[in-house]
Amino acid sequence: MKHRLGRLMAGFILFMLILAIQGQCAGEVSGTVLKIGSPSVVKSASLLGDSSLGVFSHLSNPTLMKMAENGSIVGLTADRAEVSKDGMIWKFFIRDNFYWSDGEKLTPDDVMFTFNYLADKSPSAGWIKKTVENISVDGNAVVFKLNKPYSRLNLEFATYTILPRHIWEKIDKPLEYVNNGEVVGFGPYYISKIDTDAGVIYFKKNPYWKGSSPYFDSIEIHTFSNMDVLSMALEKGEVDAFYKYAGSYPYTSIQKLKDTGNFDFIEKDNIGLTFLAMNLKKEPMSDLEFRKALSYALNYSEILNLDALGYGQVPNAGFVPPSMMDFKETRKLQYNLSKARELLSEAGYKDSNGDGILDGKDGKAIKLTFLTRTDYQRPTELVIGYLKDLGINAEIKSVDSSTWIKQKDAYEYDMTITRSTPWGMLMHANWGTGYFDSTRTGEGVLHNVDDPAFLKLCDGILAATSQSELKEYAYQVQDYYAANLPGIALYWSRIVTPYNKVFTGWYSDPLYGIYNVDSFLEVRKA
Amino acid sequence: MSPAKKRLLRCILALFLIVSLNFIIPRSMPGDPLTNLLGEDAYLTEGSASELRSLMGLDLPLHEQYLAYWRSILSFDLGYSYHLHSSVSSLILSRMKWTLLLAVPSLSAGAIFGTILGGLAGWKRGCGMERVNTAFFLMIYCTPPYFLSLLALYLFSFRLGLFPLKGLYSTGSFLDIAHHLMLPILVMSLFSVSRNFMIMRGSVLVERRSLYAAYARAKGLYGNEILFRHCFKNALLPIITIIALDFGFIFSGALFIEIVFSMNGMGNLIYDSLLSRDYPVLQGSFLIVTIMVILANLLADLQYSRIDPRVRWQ
Amino acid sequence: MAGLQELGFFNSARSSGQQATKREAGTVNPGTGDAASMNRHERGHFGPGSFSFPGFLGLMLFLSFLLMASFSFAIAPCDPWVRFQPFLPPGWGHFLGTNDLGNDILSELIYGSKVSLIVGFGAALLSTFLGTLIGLLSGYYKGLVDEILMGITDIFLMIPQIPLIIVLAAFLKPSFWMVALLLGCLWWTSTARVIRSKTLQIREMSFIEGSRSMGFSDLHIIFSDVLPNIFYVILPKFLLAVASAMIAEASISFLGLGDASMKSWGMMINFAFTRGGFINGYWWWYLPPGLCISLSVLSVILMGFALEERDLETERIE
Amino acid sequence: MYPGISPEKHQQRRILKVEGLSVSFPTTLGSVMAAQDISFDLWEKEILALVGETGCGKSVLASAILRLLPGNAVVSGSVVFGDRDLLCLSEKDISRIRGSQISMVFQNPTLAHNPLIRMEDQIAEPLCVHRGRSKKSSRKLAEKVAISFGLEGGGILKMYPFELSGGMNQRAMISTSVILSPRIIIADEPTKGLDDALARQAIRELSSIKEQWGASLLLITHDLSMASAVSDRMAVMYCGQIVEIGLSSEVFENPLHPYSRALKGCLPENGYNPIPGSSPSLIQPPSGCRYHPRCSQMTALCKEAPPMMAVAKSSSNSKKIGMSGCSDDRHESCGRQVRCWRC
Amino acid sequence: MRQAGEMLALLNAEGISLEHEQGLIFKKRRSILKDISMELVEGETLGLMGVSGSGKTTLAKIMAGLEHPSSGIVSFQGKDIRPLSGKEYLDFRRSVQMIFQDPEGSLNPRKSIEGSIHEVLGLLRIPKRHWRARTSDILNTVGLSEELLCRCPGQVSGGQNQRIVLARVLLLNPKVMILDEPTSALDLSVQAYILTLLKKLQKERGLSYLLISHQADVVRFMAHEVYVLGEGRLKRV
Repeated sequence: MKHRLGRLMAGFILFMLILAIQGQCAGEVSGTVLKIGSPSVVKSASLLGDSSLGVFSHLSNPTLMKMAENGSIVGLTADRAEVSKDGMIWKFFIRDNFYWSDGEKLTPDDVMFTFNYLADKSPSAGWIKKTVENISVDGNAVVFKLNKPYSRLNLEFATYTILPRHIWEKIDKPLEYVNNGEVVGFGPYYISKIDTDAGVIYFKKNPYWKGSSPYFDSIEIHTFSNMDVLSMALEKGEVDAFYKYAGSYPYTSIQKLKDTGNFDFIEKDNIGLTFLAMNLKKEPMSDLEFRKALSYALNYSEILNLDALGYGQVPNAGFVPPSMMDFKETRKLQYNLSKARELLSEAGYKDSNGDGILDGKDGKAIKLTFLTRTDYQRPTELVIGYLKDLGINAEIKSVDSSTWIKQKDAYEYDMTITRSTPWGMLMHANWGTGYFDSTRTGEGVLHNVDDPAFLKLCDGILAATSQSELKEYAYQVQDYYAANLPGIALYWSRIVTPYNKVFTGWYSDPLYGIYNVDSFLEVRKA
Repeated sequence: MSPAKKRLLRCILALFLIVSLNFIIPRSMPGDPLTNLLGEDAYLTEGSASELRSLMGLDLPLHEQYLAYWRSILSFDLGYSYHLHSSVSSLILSRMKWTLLLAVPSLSAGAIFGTILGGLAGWKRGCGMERVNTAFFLMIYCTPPYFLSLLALYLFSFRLGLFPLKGLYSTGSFLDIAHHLMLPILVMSLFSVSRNFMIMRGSVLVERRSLYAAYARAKGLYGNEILFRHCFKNALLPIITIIALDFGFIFSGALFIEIVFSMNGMGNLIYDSLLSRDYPVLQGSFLIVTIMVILANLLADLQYSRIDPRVRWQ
Repeated sequence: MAGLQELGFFNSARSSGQQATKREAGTVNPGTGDAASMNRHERGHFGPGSFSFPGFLGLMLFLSFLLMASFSFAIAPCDPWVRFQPFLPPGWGHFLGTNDLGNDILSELIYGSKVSLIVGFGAALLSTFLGTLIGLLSGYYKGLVDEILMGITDIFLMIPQIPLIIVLAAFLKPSFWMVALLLGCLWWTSTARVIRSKTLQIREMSFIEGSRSMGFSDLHIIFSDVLPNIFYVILPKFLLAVASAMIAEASISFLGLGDASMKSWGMMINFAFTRGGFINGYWWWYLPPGLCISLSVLSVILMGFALEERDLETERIE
Repeated sequence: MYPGISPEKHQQRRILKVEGLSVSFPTTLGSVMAAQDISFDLWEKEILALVGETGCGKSVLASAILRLLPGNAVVSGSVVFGDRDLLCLSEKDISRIRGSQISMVFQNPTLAHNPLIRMEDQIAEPLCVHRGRSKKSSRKLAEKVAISFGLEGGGILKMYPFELSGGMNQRAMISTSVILSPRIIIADEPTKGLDDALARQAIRELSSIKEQWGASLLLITHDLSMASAVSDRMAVMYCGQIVEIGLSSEVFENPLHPYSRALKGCLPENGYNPIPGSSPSLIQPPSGCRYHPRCSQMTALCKEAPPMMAVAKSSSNSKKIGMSGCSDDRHESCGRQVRCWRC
Repeated sequence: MRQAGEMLALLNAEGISLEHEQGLIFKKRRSILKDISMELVEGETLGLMGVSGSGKTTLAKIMAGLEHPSSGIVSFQGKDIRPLSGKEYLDFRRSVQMIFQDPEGSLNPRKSIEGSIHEVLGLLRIPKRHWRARTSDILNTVGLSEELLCRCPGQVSGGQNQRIVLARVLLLNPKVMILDEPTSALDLSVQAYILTLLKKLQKERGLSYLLISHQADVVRFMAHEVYVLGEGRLKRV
């Protein structure tokens, strides 16, 4: 019996070894492939339903517009866009030389269909229904007639992929529509297969692509639910580059990659940022002097060093990072504990009983509730420490995201740390206003500012029709932030994207990073 | 009532309880039951929210909701995931096969090797080799499964490069799938072996003190003969039920292993829905896992009565 | 040393003493009672009787963890919340280096023992209390009470607990007290089963009938006659529950469902895992908490096994 | 009742010689002397009864012969079977002897059978193990043997031990022990836990073994009257020592050792006369004659340990049992020996 | 036959039957005892014989009020025992005691002998200062020395155990003792001792015994009247 057992085990181990060796041989694949590793896992092969797949599909189904390196919006599928003087009519001129991967030509009709379709069927595009009165085709242009001026329309259209009418008009519930096989697209590549079990999206060259020919026969997006494994895969050369929408390669793992000498990095300033938000409806956060003092109490460089390992810079009081359009240089935030204390005592916050804890205006010791989610534990820990140095006690209330949203919406907190994505900074009236405007609602939105001056600014931006007008408003918004501090940026981070040195020609745009059509047309093996 | 019938009744009751629990939890938790039922990532406008509310029957009295809930469960409708844009039951169906592919070989290997090695260890308590075995499996037993898988992944896949880093397959051929699954299966087998090992060892320690074992020795059986001719089967009896009950625990271990090895099975499904608070998926998965565990228990009972004549006799 | 003996570290010595004085020393040991083992016993390792070394090791390990948890403020080299330079490798200033925030890992480790032990023991105390109570009632009263209680136990046994805890923890506020409470409320079942079957056995012994016929109350019989006789079953069960609860706590923390305001081993691994400790090979960050979990669980299990084995030894006499 | 020793007895050979066998168990409280300096012979086709109270070490003795004691037992002396000392054999060699040459019948037959295996397979097991026969062919022989012990009909052999009564289990066990025609059968309290009627039945079967299967029987029991009814010779044990050994009829009718006499007095037919005091502990047994604290005829001499002494045969005795033809060697073991200074 | 009223019947059983029900839905009835009547008279011993499994022990437990019959009445001093409560119940509870077969299981193995005896003294609400005297007194009665007190049941012999059980029971001053195979697990010499002791106690205290045994010798030695239980029915011998 024991011998039999031994043999059984030996056989088991042998089988394993054979498999291991066999697997290594099978790893070699012919043809030129570019493999990109991403932590954004595609959970269902639903082009409109899955947000990760939505981003990845930008390669096969490019957007109407795109964001240029300087933050301005330029044409992609559309050659250019025109807006009428009153800002009510937008015209997008569609390029002539795009063909779907099944041979059909891309027409303005496809574009019109796409936005009508989305307005109808996608809840996240519900604003189209509210804003756009009608869409029509005028020669090679698609005309959007709005019911009120909307200056950000071209920006919005830098995020929606264009769908082939002849395929999608038959699909009634696009969110539930799952397609694991080919997805018809008109980009340089089209999706040939979505394999959620293997975690790979396969792209193939679009045979009808008329532009400059890309260098690779196929592109594979390998998704990893585990960041460490992705790092290992990069290091081992199993994937060639890293991509995460609005996210950087983990700062802690960069050095390791650098040490291998095989990688280069694209570093870009992030539009999104991590910030401290305050409940302005409650004492003492409603007191501007208190907020000002607080802004001096935070050790920004330490937060930057610990949370982002120094990949970024100490922010300005103006909140908006310099990578955004129409950035205005405002007061640099600085750590000055004595000044913070001074400001507090000037404002009347004193430690009357000498226990080291400051009293509020009501004479009672200040005790703040710091709402936090698991993702922000580290910065929260730090901020709590700074508050303590200042003589303010804060109690961590660690909650899951759902509770966070509920409590934030009910204003049941004193402070919290959250972050914005690039799109988050751009949405609504741009420059981060979407997070503070009290008239808005939504998941990550704090809606804590109901100052009429601020709300008026937002409305102004939305109705602005010229670039110079926008710039004027942008400066005003940033000045407002700097003066009123509704939120304090903790750091402006950089997005670091590593890629294997073997591949060159990457191009990164501010909105979607290296994942854009231009980039994939240029990347080649050195 | 015969024990078998009693057992069946209890299984049904357990099922009933779990289904009811699934009904109660989202409705009794603080907050909007709609959010609790749909998960918070569901993009909803006010209009569609109230529409959904009536669609899901949340405006009905509780008992009617409960009945409707049962009706949908019985038609295998576990709800809809607004997060993954798919019906929960089809999601689970597509994920379950991978989990089973991981769990079934591991659990079988765990049962076979665990009981044999554990039996030998219990039999030869104190002998050098068995001490090493026991210490080894005890250490595994004491290590959380996710930690074990992390170490294995780091060592075998990354440092030694023997196995792929993630996923279920790359080409999809049988050997390729096996190659991808080998390490997770190995880790999970180790985990399962260690649990069965400890139980079996204890069980054999009890059995070897029994009179029939002594009598077998007096009959002239030598060394391991007594174990394999006599004690093994008897020691296995309590194990069968324990393995079945342990199934839930080991299955949970599979969840952690899937998370670490990025396998698209139930574990990752549960973990993802946990992170995104996709409650319909969370509940549906929990329901299915429970059903599987209960089925395993029933199966164990059947097996038990096949082996133990005393049960049949009653 | 008497205390140790009571805990079963001199198990076979004590029992074989009883055994031989009482009746002709148990007829047989079917194991490997061959000449070799006979010789070994003649020489007698570990002093006069067979001394349970693993049990002793477990006790020592456990005591050191207990010490660590209760005097963490004195033992830890510094406050675990104080920040030094981050990502320091082990060295003289920080024996186990520092983590991503620059917290001293050794101090974190020492403070982290608290959560593990509190959750472990809290959950085990609750589950053992519930299990013992239910097992005793069900075994003693039999009949309908038994049917109902064991029915419930069976049902609870079949519910996969980790998933249930995950689901509940997802809905509830993460806090380690909650975890202990949840685990305690779910893990009484196996204890209840064992206690019940032992109670059934004890109950059939004549001294229980004798006590009943003398007019002692049921309460008196349960607590004075039954309970002391099953105590030796409760203790190892309790220790195993402690071990399981500790592993569960670590797993739940690892999933990010733990209590963020407390330092715990599972949390440490979680941070090491999510913040690059693993990929960078900062073994001093993830290995010590992992080992601590394993060792503390091991210590408890070793004690439990030592007790259980003593139980096995005594069972031959009874 | 058994008539003394028949004439053939002279040709009988000795098959087991136990000499100076001592068994002790080390404990923290001291060494437990379960058996001390036990010597006796077992002859071919003979029933030797070992009688003693609970805790006197008789079962330990039986287990010691087959080396079935727990690992911590310290055994000295010799048990010569054929030309080999069983105590010096390797575990593998002794296991070849167990069950085939020397087999054992346990007390509590219901528990001694594996509850999960059919009776027929358990009975046939020694055949499979020792003779390497297939299960199928050994079953046939098992059936034959079992039928000879009255286990027939109703598919009894296809049943499991728990389905059978204690008496049937006992018979199955006896069948198992004789199936390989062993030279010696050791029966350890075969009647314990059985009703009177069943006990009588079991005894009848056991005593038939001698005739039918030609084996010697070492019968261990606490029942004095049963022992005297069945056995050829009888040894009385007290506190780890044999205090008296001799032909059953002689020992029973005319016990010489005070303990044997007291034991006889306890029998119902003698009016339940209890022995004063209680059995001593085996850890620190009384010095000298171990019975002396309870002995009514104690003298100063009893403080010293008496050796086993042959009893000078009285003329009536020698005539009755025909001992005159005994060789010297034979004489010693056949003859009556008592461990008492006074005899 | 004895004349009615000549002697007081202490414990009476009338038409006792016991059926076991099996199955929850489809009930199967198994009759264990059928219409059993007997009476126990002061100072006498009633012997009950029967093969194993004949229901002797069940009958004994019914007589002691530890189990209840399906039908029939057990009465103590002329009163049905089932509805008894309060002082009457206490009186019955203490007057009818049982002694069991296995001497080792008859005492709590985790309690010292002293503890076991003191427990009974506590039950009787005897003041603590009397405990020592009462303990040595009762040990004397059963012929045990006081040095046993600190031991546990596992450390004394079967005969001693049985005597301790007897001592505990005697503390309650019972009138009836139900002896369920009191000696069958004991060695011959110990058996003899216990039986003689029981006889002596009966003489001194006027106890009535219901002696259950399968050993004809024992019953013959002890009993005034002998019954045999077979197939659920009682037959007088």
